[in-house]
Amino acid sequence: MWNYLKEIITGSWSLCVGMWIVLRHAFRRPVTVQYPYQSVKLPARYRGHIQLKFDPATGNPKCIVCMACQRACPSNCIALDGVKPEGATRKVPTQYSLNFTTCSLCGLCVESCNFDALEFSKEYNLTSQHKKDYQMMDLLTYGREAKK
Amino acid sequence: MMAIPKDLIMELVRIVLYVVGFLAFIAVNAAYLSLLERKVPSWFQLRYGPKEVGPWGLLQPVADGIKLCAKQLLVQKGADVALFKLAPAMVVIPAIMSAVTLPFSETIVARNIDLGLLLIFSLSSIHVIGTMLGGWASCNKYSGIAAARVVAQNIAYEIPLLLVMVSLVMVTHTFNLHEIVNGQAGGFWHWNAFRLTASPLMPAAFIIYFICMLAEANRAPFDMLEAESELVAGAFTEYSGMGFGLFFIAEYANIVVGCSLGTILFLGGWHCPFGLLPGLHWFLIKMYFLCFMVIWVRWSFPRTQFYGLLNLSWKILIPFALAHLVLTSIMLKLL
Amino acid sequence: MTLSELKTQLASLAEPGALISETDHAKRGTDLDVTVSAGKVVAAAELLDTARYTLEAITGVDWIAEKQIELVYDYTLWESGVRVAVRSRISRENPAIPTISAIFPGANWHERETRDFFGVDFTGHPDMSPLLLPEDATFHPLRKDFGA
Amino acid sequence: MSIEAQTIHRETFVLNLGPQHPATHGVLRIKLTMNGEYVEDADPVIGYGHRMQEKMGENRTYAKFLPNTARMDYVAALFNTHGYVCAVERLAGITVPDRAEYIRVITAELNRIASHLLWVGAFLIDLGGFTPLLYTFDDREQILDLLESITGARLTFCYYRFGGVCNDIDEQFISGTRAFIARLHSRMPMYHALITQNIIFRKRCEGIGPIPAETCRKYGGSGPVLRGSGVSYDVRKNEPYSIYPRLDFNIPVYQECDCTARYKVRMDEMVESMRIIEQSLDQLPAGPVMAEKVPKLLKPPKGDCYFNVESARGVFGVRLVSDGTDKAYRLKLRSPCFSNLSLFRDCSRGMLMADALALLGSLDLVIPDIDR
Repeated sequence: MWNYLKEIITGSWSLCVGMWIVLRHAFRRPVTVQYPYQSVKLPARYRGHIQLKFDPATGNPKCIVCMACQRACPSNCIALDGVKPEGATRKVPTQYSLNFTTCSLCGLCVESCNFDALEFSKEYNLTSQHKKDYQMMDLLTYGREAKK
Repeated sequence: MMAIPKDLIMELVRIVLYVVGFLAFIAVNAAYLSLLERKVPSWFQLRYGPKEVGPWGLLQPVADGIKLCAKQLLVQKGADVALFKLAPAMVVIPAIMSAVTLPFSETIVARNIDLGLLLIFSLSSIHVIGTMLGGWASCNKYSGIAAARVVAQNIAYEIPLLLVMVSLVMVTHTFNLHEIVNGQAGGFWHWNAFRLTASPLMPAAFIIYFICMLAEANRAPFDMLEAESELVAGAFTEYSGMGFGLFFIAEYANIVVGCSLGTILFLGGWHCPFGLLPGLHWFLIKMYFLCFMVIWVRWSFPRTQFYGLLNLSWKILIPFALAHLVLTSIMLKLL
Repeated sequence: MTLSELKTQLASLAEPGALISETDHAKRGTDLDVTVSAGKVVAAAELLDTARYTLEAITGVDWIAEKQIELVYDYTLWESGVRVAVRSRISRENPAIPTISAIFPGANWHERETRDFFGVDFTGHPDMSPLLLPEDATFHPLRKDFGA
Repeated sequence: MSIEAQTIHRETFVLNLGPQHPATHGVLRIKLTMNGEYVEDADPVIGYGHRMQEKMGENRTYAKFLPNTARMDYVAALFNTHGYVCAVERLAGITVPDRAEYIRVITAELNRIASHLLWVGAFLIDLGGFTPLLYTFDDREQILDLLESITGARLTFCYYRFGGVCNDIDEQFISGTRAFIARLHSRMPMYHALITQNIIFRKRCEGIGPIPAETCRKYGGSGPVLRGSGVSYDVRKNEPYSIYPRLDFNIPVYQECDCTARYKVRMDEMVESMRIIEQSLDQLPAGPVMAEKVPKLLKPPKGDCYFNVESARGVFGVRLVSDGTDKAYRLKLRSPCFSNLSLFRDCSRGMLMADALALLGSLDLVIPDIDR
C-alpha cells in the first residue's frame, strides 16, 4: 500500500518536474536559424564544390594540368585538359569541368593538388531544373565569374 | 392563413443564431487551437513555429483549411464506403452538439436542460463509435488495431469519469450545468475543485476528471489510437482531405467541450476567483487555460503504453474515484 | 580454456599439414589462425561455443586464381579480446559448406549475406533467400569475375 | 487447450511495418506476424539501401574508399573511417604520430556523444515524446559545428587519413570543445529530470525488451546493447587501440538487460566520453598530424588483418585482404547494427507491438550501416 502511494506521488512529481522543465524552455530564445532570411557563417574549411584558384596578378588559373586531382577523385567527376603554349614553361588548362552530380564533396582532389590551384567554394545555394547544368560545371568560366 | 406566433419566430431566430454561433465558435476554436498546438510546442522546443502565413502565422489555419478542402477525398479499395464516409461526421456532430447545454455565462446558453450533464456524457460516448467505425471501415490493419484500442481505452476511462461525476452530482444535487455553476459563486474557495468540506479528495477528483478528459479526447499521452510511431496515424491513416479535417476539428472540439465542462464543473464557470465581475471573460480565461494545459501535457511526455493506460485507469483512477465517492457520501451524511 | 588449450583442440580438427598459427594480435588483429576442412567448420564452431566465444562475422574471399573460395569465421572472446579466425577453403565451382546457424543463430544472416555475395551454399541453412540483394538476384557481386 | 481455443489462437495476421514507417528510422521493413497486438514473429527485411560498399572497396584504391566509409553509419561516421584507416595502417605498418591519435580520439568521442544524443531524441520519438529530440539536437548541433570547423563537413566527415588526420585542430576548436563539455555537463541533470525520472518513460522501458547476455553472444550483439545486458565488453578496454590505454575512463554496464539499461548505458557513455575528451585535450602533445613517408598510392604488403573499433553502436570490424596491389583484394565491413538487428526476431517474440517498437528503437539502428 505504501509503495503504491509512493509510486503515485513520485510519478506525479516526475511529471510535474517534466512539465516545469518544458515550460522553462518556453522563455528562451529560439535557437533555429530562419534560413532564407538568415544564414549561418560557414567555417573556413567548409567543403563546398571545388573551384579553381586564379593568380591575382595575371588572372589566369594557377592550375598546371598535372592531373593529380583527376587521379585522386574517387568518383571520376573531374575532367580537365590543357595545352602548353609556345614559349611557356608549363601547361595551362583549356578545359576543367566538374561533374557535380556524382561528386561526393570528399575533398581528396584539393588535398592532392600540389600547386595550390584548387579550393572549396562557399556556395551552397545551388539549384537547377536541368541535370546537365551540374553534370558539366565549367570551372574555368565559373571561377572567373565568381571572381567578378 | 394561420398567424405564426411571435414567440415561435423569436425561438426560431434564437435557434438559428445559436447554431451559427456554435458552429463558428467550434470552427474558430478548432482552427486556432491547431495553430496554438503548433505555436506552443515551438516555444517549448526553442523554435519559431509557423510564422510565414500572416503575422505570427495567424493565417496558417486558413491556409490549412484551404489545403484540406482542396484535397481529394480518397476511398481506398476494400473500404466500407458508407461507414468510411459516415465516420467523420459521427465524430464531429456529437462534439458540436455537446455545446448546446454549455452555459458560457449567466445569459449565454442555448438550452438550459435539467439533465444537461447526462446529455453531454451520452453524446461524448458517440464519437468513440465514430472513431471505431472509421478505423474499422478503412480496411487497413493499422486502423483496425487503433479501432480496437479506442474502444478498450474509452470503456476504461468512462468508469472513473462517471464515478467522479456521480459524487459531484451528490454534492451539487443537480444535473443542470447552470445551477452547478451558480452553486460555486463567490470566490475560488467555493469552486468544486477546492470544496474540501464536501470531500477532501475534491482536488484529486478534478485531476481524475482532467486525465479522463485527455483519454476521452485521445490526446497525448493517451493518444493510443493515432500513435504515429506505432500505428502511422491509427484510425485516421486512410483519410485524406476534409475527411481527415473533420477528425481534426472533432479532436479540438472535444478539447473545447471537455475544457468547458471542466471549467463549469470544477472551476466555477463564469465566476471570478475573487467574487468580482462575473462574466463570459472569466469562463474563457479558465477554459483556455485548461486548453493550454492539454497542449502543455501533450508536448511534455512520451506516450503511455496501452496496458500502462489501462493500469492507470483500473489501479489508480478507479480506486481513487471510488474512495472519493465513499468519502463524499459519508461527509454528506455527517454534515 | 586457455589459448594454448584451444589451440591443441583446434589442431585436432585441422587437417594434417593445414595451417594453424598463433599470430601477433598487434599486427594481424587475430591471435589464432586455423584452417580446417569444410566438414570441420561445425565442429570448430561447437568448440568455440563451449569456450564461450562469440561469432563476429563470416565472410568469404574469392581466390579466383586458385579456383577456391575461402570462408573466414571470426570469433572473439569478450573477456580477453582474443580473436580466432577459422578458415576453410572450398571449391569455387560448386561452393558448399555446412551451416553453423544451429550453433550460432547470428550466423544465419552472415551466411545469407555470404551466399548473396559469393554464391556459397550453406547446407542445412533454414532460409537461403537473398538478404541484401533483391529477392530475384542470380548474380554474386563479390566474385572476382563479376563486372563492377 | 480445446480445439476452439486453438483455432482462435491461430488467427494471426501479417503486418507490414515499413519500409516507410515512422518507427523504422529509414528503409527497414519488418514483416510482423501479429496475434492481436502481440508479435508472434518479426522478420526484418533489409537491403533496401544496399550499395555494395565492399565491392567498391575492391575496385578503387585504398585512399579513394575513404569517403565511402562516412556513408555507412552516417550518424557516427568517424568510427567507420577510424576502423578502416586503422586496418590499412595495421597492414601497411604505418605508425601514426601521437598528436594525430589524440585528435582522432577527441573527434571520435565527440562523434559518439553526437550519435548518442541523436539516439536519445529519436528513441523518445519512438515512445511518442517529441520535445526531448529538439533539446538533444540543440546540443548535437554544437558538436556538428565544432566538427565542421575542423573537417569541413557536418556528417560525412572524411577526416582521417592513412597515417594521421588531414587537418590540424586549432585553439578555437579546443576552447569550443571545452565550452561544449561544460555546457553538456550542465544539461545532463535536465535530461535526467525530463526523461530518466519520468514515470511514463520508466513504465515504458523498465523490463521491456529483455536481451539476455547469452543471446547477445549467440548473435554477436555488441555496443550499448551488450553492455545493457551486463557484459562489460568494450573494444576500447578489452582490445585497446589508439591511445585509449593511456586514458582513464569507465565502461558503464547495467545488469537489467531491458530498454532502460540500454538507455542508461548510453547516457553514462556520454559522460565517460566527455571525460575522455577532457583528458585527451589536457594531454594533447604538439607535433605533426600526419606520418611522414606515407606514399600517395598505398600498396600494403600481401596478407590479411582484422581491426575492431568501438563505434557508437557497437563493434565495427574491418577485415582487409591485400594482394600487394594498390586496391584491396577483399574488404569486409562488419557492421554493429547488422548483428544487433539479427537478434530482434528472437527477442521480440511474444511482445506487444508498442513494446517491440521500443525494443527496436533501443537497438539504435542506422539502416545504411546494416545495408552497406
